Amino acid sequence: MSLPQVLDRHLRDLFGSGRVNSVLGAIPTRGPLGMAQLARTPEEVERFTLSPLACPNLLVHLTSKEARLDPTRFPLAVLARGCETRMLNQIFSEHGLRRDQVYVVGLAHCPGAIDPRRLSAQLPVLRGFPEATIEGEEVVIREESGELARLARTELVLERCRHCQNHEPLIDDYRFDLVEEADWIEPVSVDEDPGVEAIDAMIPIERWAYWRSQLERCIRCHACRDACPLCYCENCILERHTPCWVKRSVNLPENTAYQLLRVMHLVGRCTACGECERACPVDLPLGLMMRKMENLVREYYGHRSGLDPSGEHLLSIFDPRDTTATARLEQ
Amino acid sequence: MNNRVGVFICHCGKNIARTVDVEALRKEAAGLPGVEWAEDDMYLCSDPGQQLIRERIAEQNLDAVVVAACSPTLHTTTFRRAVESAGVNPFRLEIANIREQCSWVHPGTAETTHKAAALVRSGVEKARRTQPLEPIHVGLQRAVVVIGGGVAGIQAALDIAEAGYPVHLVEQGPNLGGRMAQLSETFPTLDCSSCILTPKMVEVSHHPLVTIHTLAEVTDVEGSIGNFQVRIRQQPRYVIAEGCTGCGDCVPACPQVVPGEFDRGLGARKAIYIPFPQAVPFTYTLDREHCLNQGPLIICDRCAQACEPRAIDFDQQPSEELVEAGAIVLATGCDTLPLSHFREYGHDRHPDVIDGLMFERLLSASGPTHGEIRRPSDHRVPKSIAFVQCAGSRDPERGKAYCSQICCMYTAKHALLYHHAVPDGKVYIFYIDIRAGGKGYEEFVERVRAEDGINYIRGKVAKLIPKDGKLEVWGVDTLLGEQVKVEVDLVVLATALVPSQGIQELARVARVAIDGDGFLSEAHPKLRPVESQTRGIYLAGTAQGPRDISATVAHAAGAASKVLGLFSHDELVEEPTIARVNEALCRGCSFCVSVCPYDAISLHEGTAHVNETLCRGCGACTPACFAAALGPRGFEDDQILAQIRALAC
Amino acid sequence: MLIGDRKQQSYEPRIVAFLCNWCAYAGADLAGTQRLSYPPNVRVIRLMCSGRVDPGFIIEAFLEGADGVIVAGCHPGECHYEHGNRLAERRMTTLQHLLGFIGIEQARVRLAWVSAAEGRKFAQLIETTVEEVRALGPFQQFPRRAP
Amino acid sequence: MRMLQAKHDIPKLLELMDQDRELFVPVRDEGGGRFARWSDLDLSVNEDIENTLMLAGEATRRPAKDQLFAETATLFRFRLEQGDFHLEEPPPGPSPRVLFGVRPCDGRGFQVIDTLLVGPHGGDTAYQQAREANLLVGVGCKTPGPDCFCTSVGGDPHSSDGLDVLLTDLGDAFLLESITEPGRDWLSGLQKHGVGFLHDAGKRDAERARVAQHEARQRVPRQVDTSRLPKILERSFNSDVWATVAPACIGCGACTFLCPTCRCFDIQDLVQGSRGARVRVWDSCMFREYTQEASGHNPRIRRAQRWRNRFYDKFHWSGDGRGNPACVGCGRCITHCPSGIDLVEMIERVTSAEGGA
Amino acid sequence: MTSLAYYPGCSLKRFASGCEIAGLEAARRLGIELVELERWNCCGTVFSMSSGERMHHLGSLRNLVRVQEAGYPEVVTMCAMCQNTLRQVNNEVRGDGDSLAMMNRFMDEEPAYRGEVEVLHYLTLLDRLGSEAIAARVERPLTGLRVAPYYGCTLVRPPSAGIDDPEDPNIMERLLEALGAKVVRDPMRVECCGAYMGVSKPGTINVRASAIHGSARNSGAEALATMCPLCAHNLDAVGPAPDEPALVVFYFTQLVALALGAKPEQCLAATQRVDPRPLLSTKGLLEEPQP
Repeated sequence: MSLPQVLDRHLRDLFGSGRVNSVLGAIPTRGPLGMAQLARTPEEVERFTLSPLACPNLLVHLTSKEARLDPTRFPLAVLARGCETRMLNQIFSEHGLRRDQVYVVGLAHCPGAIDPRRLSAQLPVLRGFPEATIEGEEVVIREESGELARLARTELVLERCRHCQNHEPLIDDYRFDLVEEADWIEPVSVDEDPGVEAIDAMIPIERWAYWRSQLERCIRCHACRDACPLCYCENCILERHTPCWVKRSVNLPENTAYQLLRVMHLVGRCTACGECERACPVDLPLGLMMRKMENLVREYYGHRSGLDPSGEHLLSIFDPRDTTATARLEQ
Repeated sequence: MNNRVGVFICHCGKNIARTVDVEALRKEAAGLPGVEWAEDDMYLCSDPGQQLIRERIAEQNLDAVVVAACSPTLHTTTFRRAVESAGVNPFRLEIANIREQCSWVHPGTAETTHKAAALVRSGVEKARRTQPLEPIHVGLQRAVVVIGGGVAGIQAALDIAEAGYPVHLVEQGPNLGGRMAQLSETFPTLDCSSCILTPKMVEVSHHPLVTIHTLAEVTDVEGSIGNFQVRIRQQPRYVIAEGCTGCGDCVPACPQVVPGEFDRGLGARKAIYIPFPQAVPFTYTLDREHCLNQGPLIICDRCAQACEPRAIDFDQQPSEELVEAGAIVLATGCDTLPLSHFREYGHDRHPDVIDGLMFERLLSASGPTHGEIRRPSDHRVPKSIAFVQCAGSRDPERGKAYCSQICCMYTAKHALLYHHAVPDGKVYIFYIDIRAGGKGYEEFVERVRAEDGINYIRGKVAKLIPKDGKLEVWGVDTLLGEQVKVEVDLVVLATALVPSQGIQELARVARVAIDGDGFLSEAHPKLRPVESQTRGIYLAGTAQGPRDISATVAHAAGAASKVLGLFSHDELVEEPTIARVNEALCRGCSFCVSVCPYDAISLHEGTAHVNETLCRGCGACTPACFAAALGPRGFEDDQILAQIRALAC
Repeated sequence: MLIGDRKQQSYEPRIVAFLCNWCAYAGADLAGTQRLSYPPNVRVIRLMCSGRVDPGFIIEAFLEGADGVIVAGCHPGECHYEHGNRLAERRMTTLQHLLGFIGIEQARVRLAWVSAAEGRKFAQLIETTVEEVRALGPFQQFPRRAP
Repeated sequence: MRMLQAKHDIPKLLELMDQDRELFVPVRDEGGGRFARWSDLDLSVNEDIENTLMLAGEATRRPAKDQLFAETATLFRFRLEQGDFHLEEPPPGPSPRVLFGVRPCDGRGFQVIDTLLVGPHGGDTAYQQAREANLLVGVGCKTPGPDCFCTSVGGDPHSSDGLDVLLTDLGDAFLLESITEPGRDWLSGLQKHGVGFLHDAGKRDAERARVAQHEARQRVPRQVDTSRLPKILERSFNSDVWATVAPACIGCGACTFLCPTCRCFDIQDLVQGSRGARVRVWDSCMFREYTQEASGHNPRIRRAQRWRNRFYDKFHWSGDGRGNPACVGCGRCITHCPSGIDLVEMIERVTSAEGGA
Repeated sequence: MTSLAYYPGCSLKRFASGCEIAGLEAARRLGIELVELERWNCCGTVFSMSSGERMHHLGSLRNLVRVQEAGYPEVVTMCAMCQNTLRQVNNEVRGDGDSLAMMNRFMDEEPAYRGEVEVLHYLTLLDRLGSEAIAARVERPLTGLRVAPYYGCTLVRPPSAGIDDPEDPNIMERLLEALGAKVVRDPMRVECCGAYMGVSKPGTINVRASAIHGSARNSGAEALATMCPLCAHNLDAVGPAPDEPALVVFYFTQLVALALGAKPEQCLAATQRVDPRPLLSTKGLLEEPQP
């Protein structure tokens, strides 16, 4: 299950050449989620895996307070798929990190990452960390005793993989093909987003009824905020006392304010990676709001975050042709 | 938090009291958390009213004041002074507008008093969270850089130097004078242009506080109002200024003949030259571009031989100088639309089709024809001239949309001067409207119109057809409603005024705004015509838009007065309600840097830093900062949130 | 008065307005000097520029019992600070769509341009907004209950 | 005292329970299930009760704890009038309630919480009142969840610790057994009114229950030896085993907010105008802000330190007062950790790394 | 040999046949085969453009459909008026989907026009080849022949359908220099030749022609060169008043063919009133080109 030979040797050389102090990757865990791990020595590299089952949230560990308290981990090599390089671009454009602090190992020809929840929903009997490969439009799960299951790719992959626009890394210092060039077939990415469209189709009262039932369930454990690689403020306003934007009590008004403020602070920055939704212990559909805002920002302002490492922030600039809000109101 | 707030409610005679129950308001205010004292008075803005506030502050030991009265735009300064004199920081005053936005616009119902109470509550909540703020004092460099050595630059430089402040006058050309030096006479008085300009040029060149930099350009401007660092790049003159006596022996010795830019290409000059006899500084200039000696190779040194004081130095090098200045005046003047722009008039291919400025050179005694009006093609005195007005002006499709203001007047002057020189000469002036708005202007045009031989024909010229040595002018007379074909010896186009060469680059360097037509844009078209939108940078003369000489001088004097106003204090006092960064929270994401309209915020070692002189306190950076690490003092997040809570319930 | 109580009694919409000091606030003052009249439901907060309005303020206003919010600044191109109003436009548009997505009627947040000379337009803005918000009914979605 | 209740008549039984005491039952929702008021539910007649009320399979993702130790509890209200301060009388205590469908691990969770919030050295009045007012009717785990390891920490799928009554699933019916005095009184009260569908249970039913309980015990998926942990932890505070979680943990509060035994809280004053209330809200030792000192120093600023602190609190410092660790082995923090950190794996790793001596 | 669709237009088949013959010959010598459309109809002439009535523009549209049918991306035409009309109609329908749909519906018997055809005037085609390529193929340079190009109106106006700058066109000047001729830049080259005025006020054509000839003569020209049959008719067939001298009026294609070495009779159609032979012979341009 460990890394392919070529990649394994390359990572070890990075240590040898002193190019990096640590490598951030994923190791298999008992359940099909995998765990982020920081290899500080070449030996630890062999614990990493590229299995589509082990795609935990890596980038959050680049900008977290933990990373700022442990500068010795930089320069750091990170195994990054296309969507993750898009998030890296956004982090660089916000100076969350300097480009030279990160050695990007671009994982090209990315067939997608498997969503553990969708997998266990489809295959409840699954135990341990089986060997899984994505071949074309199918996911093949194998155990020692042979093939366990062959399931449809679009049913199992993460939400972001279903709309993936970047199967190839946008930036990389070293490129490694997850799928051999020969048998690489570009997976089908769908544009339509049934979740968001369903809500768009509702009338305001229905929409609020839906969101009310969701936001009431929030337990304010901050997992969505702490899972986001772009939420790295020193003293987040959602926890700040003076001034107090969100009160501590856990009820519908404060939960709604918490999520609205969090989303508004990510407009134009969020790359809809879906880690907030994945982290939520009570399964709130946070991805819907993030994808809605990402579509809106692309449709109204032609802005796609994370495509250019020195891109401008959406809400820091304006375009003379912006007339959406006022024009609608002025007629 | 200030917990000894004093609330003072004004009756404003009957203006507030008529619809707001002031007593109920006072009672409710007294009960608000943090309020120590609440009182109402007939006229708070009156002296007794002010006195009342001062006494209560002392008596009740108040630490913040809320005045519920008229709009803050009226008496903020008065109340701030009163509060300050009683020992409370002027920025701990908050005004609740319960007149213009409450008593005057709502009926006398309980809801109106309830709204007034909410506004007072909001004022109190903000007052409780105000910080003592001191105006920011910034050192001031009392020196000026004036860019542009025309009449505007000279006037500004003189006015500022007269007031005792050093001026650096930077001129791109070899000598001062600008456009005005190229003119023969000026309307409406027909004064000889150089006769009225030369004394000013001499005065500015001898003024002890004015340093003149000719053949010089400003290449970089850093810093902000009060503390600009201006980099001036001096091009080599190849003539040692101190040595040159202006004898001119070098000119006949020079073999190289070149078309003279000063004479707009009508006359020729040598490679070593002086543009016009009254030039200041009166030093010759060697134009190495056209000199036989190219680069370091010296093959001809005839001028050096002929120069008795040995003032010619072929290997002079460009030099740079960094000047500290508190203010900058842009007086870069204007140019005319090039003849090549007019395809229907045969481009610039026909020698006898010239523009107004070239005609001025023909009229000028120091011009190529020594004041005799002669046609450029065959040097004969033209027996008939056609003047074409609005050439490129008032022509949005193919030229400039605006009116260049001065052409009607200088064309009338040209016609009159030509009439004096060639009494039997025929003049046709093709115009669409005559604009003569200045003092004595209309009278001047009437006088010209009355001269025989000068025909004002109302209509635009369609085409100029060269026909056996003459030019056939195809025009129309809209008053008679018929086409007109006139054969003339010379055609003068009154071409549009446009900003001078290089203004784009200078504006970028000085970070000043440019309007759609390329002129420098003023802070406010009606009320602040001499200031640019960048603080500390002022505009003088036609660089800001077409105007005649008298308006240019007035405009330049205006710019100078603004500078003197700035320099009248020994330091800059800035409003303290500007942005302040909490370094501990700043993540260095630079969202605020790109949002600031004044480039006042920059990153130093990954943390945002606000330039206190540039920041105007608009607060656009605060919402852009997701870490909520900066905000304008006086409009901080906690104050506004408290106001919202006070108002919404 | 408890938020809850106010809602049950005859419903008078409560509108919080963020006005920019140079244009909208001056326009409001002009409406006063012209002695125009408009409904008292609007409570004004003066900011130096509409670019200062943080989307969080709008959310806070709804939390604290407002039924509608107005953000008014200078006409595009006339902003005292060059482009504060253009920034407000993007922030308010994105916020309106986010609120709309979770079920808050977009008409509850109103962005408008009022110059210092448009007293009458300011009065009309208040009237139309109050009527629109009254039609939408009280803000029930997520007001903070009295502690 | 033992009673028998056919599964298909469960709704009638629940309706009966709801008569004198307010009934709360587990309800499946998009977030893995939580406890809700029975009268709020509108169950359709042919509803699959066992699935909706989560009587089989996994426990509710949000433990029963939040019914007694509320996420936000108002301690008292105050008002400022004309400058002086009025304390409003505290809100009345909770009315008597029945918490039906509590899993044994949640039940044992309450015992752990009791050691701190109830008892001799003071306590939390809000919790104490709730604890007394709530009668806990547990239901045994027929099929424990994927990460359950209650048997390794002194628990059992059918443990009766902390419960008043325990139901055991016999396949077609439930055996109700009273455990505590209040449980017995409540059950006999039910018996009087439950004529027709609540029958006395015989010895054979008890025997079938023992067999079902034994089978359930075999189905607990994960085992780990926690007996030597207290000893091991005494010397492994500075071990570098804790560093293994640092790269993965994102410092959120998911594990603590789902844990049936976490009982840390914060006190806040919510003020609005001149009215206000003091509220007790859940807090988490995994939050950085939890140990943030006014001086700016934070003794546990690193995530490994915070994770270690939680581990020590569960397996060393506190317990259920009966010699068992403070962790009841419900597996929620393993299944729902966003970073995939596995408590059982960590126990094994700590034991192997430091257990050697 | 590249081949392009060619739309002759009515005049080139009758009155202005000289222009076509010379044009086709010159094109052939430049390696371009102009394939005439099997079916084509009158372009409606500039006259039809005077009214906004779309139905009058069907003539041109049918021609464009013919080109589309033949599968050519471009169609070349020599007559100034044809290119003007075809271009104006083409621009019009491309810019306005509704009117194109309406006209297509009206011509239900024709396939719908998709708007992808480009209309190319002969001079633009030569200009696209470039002066060097043409100069390389010149066998009989027109040295010494002083020619004043005359554009008239329809070649350059309106700007949307013109082939060069309406005030200061230079395309014929460039080509003439490539052919070795002495170019005369006459200022009257974009003034109107009187067009159809000869029908309602016969005298005007003589007035216009004498002005144009006079101005060209004044500028030192010996001959005029035009590409519009109507201008050629007015300037040559009608020409200035009988007592005034008249210059030779060539079709520009004739000069091109002559320079490229075509036989004189191919370049000098019979319809020219002022016989060009004397002028050409004085310039030695009637002999066979020396190799």
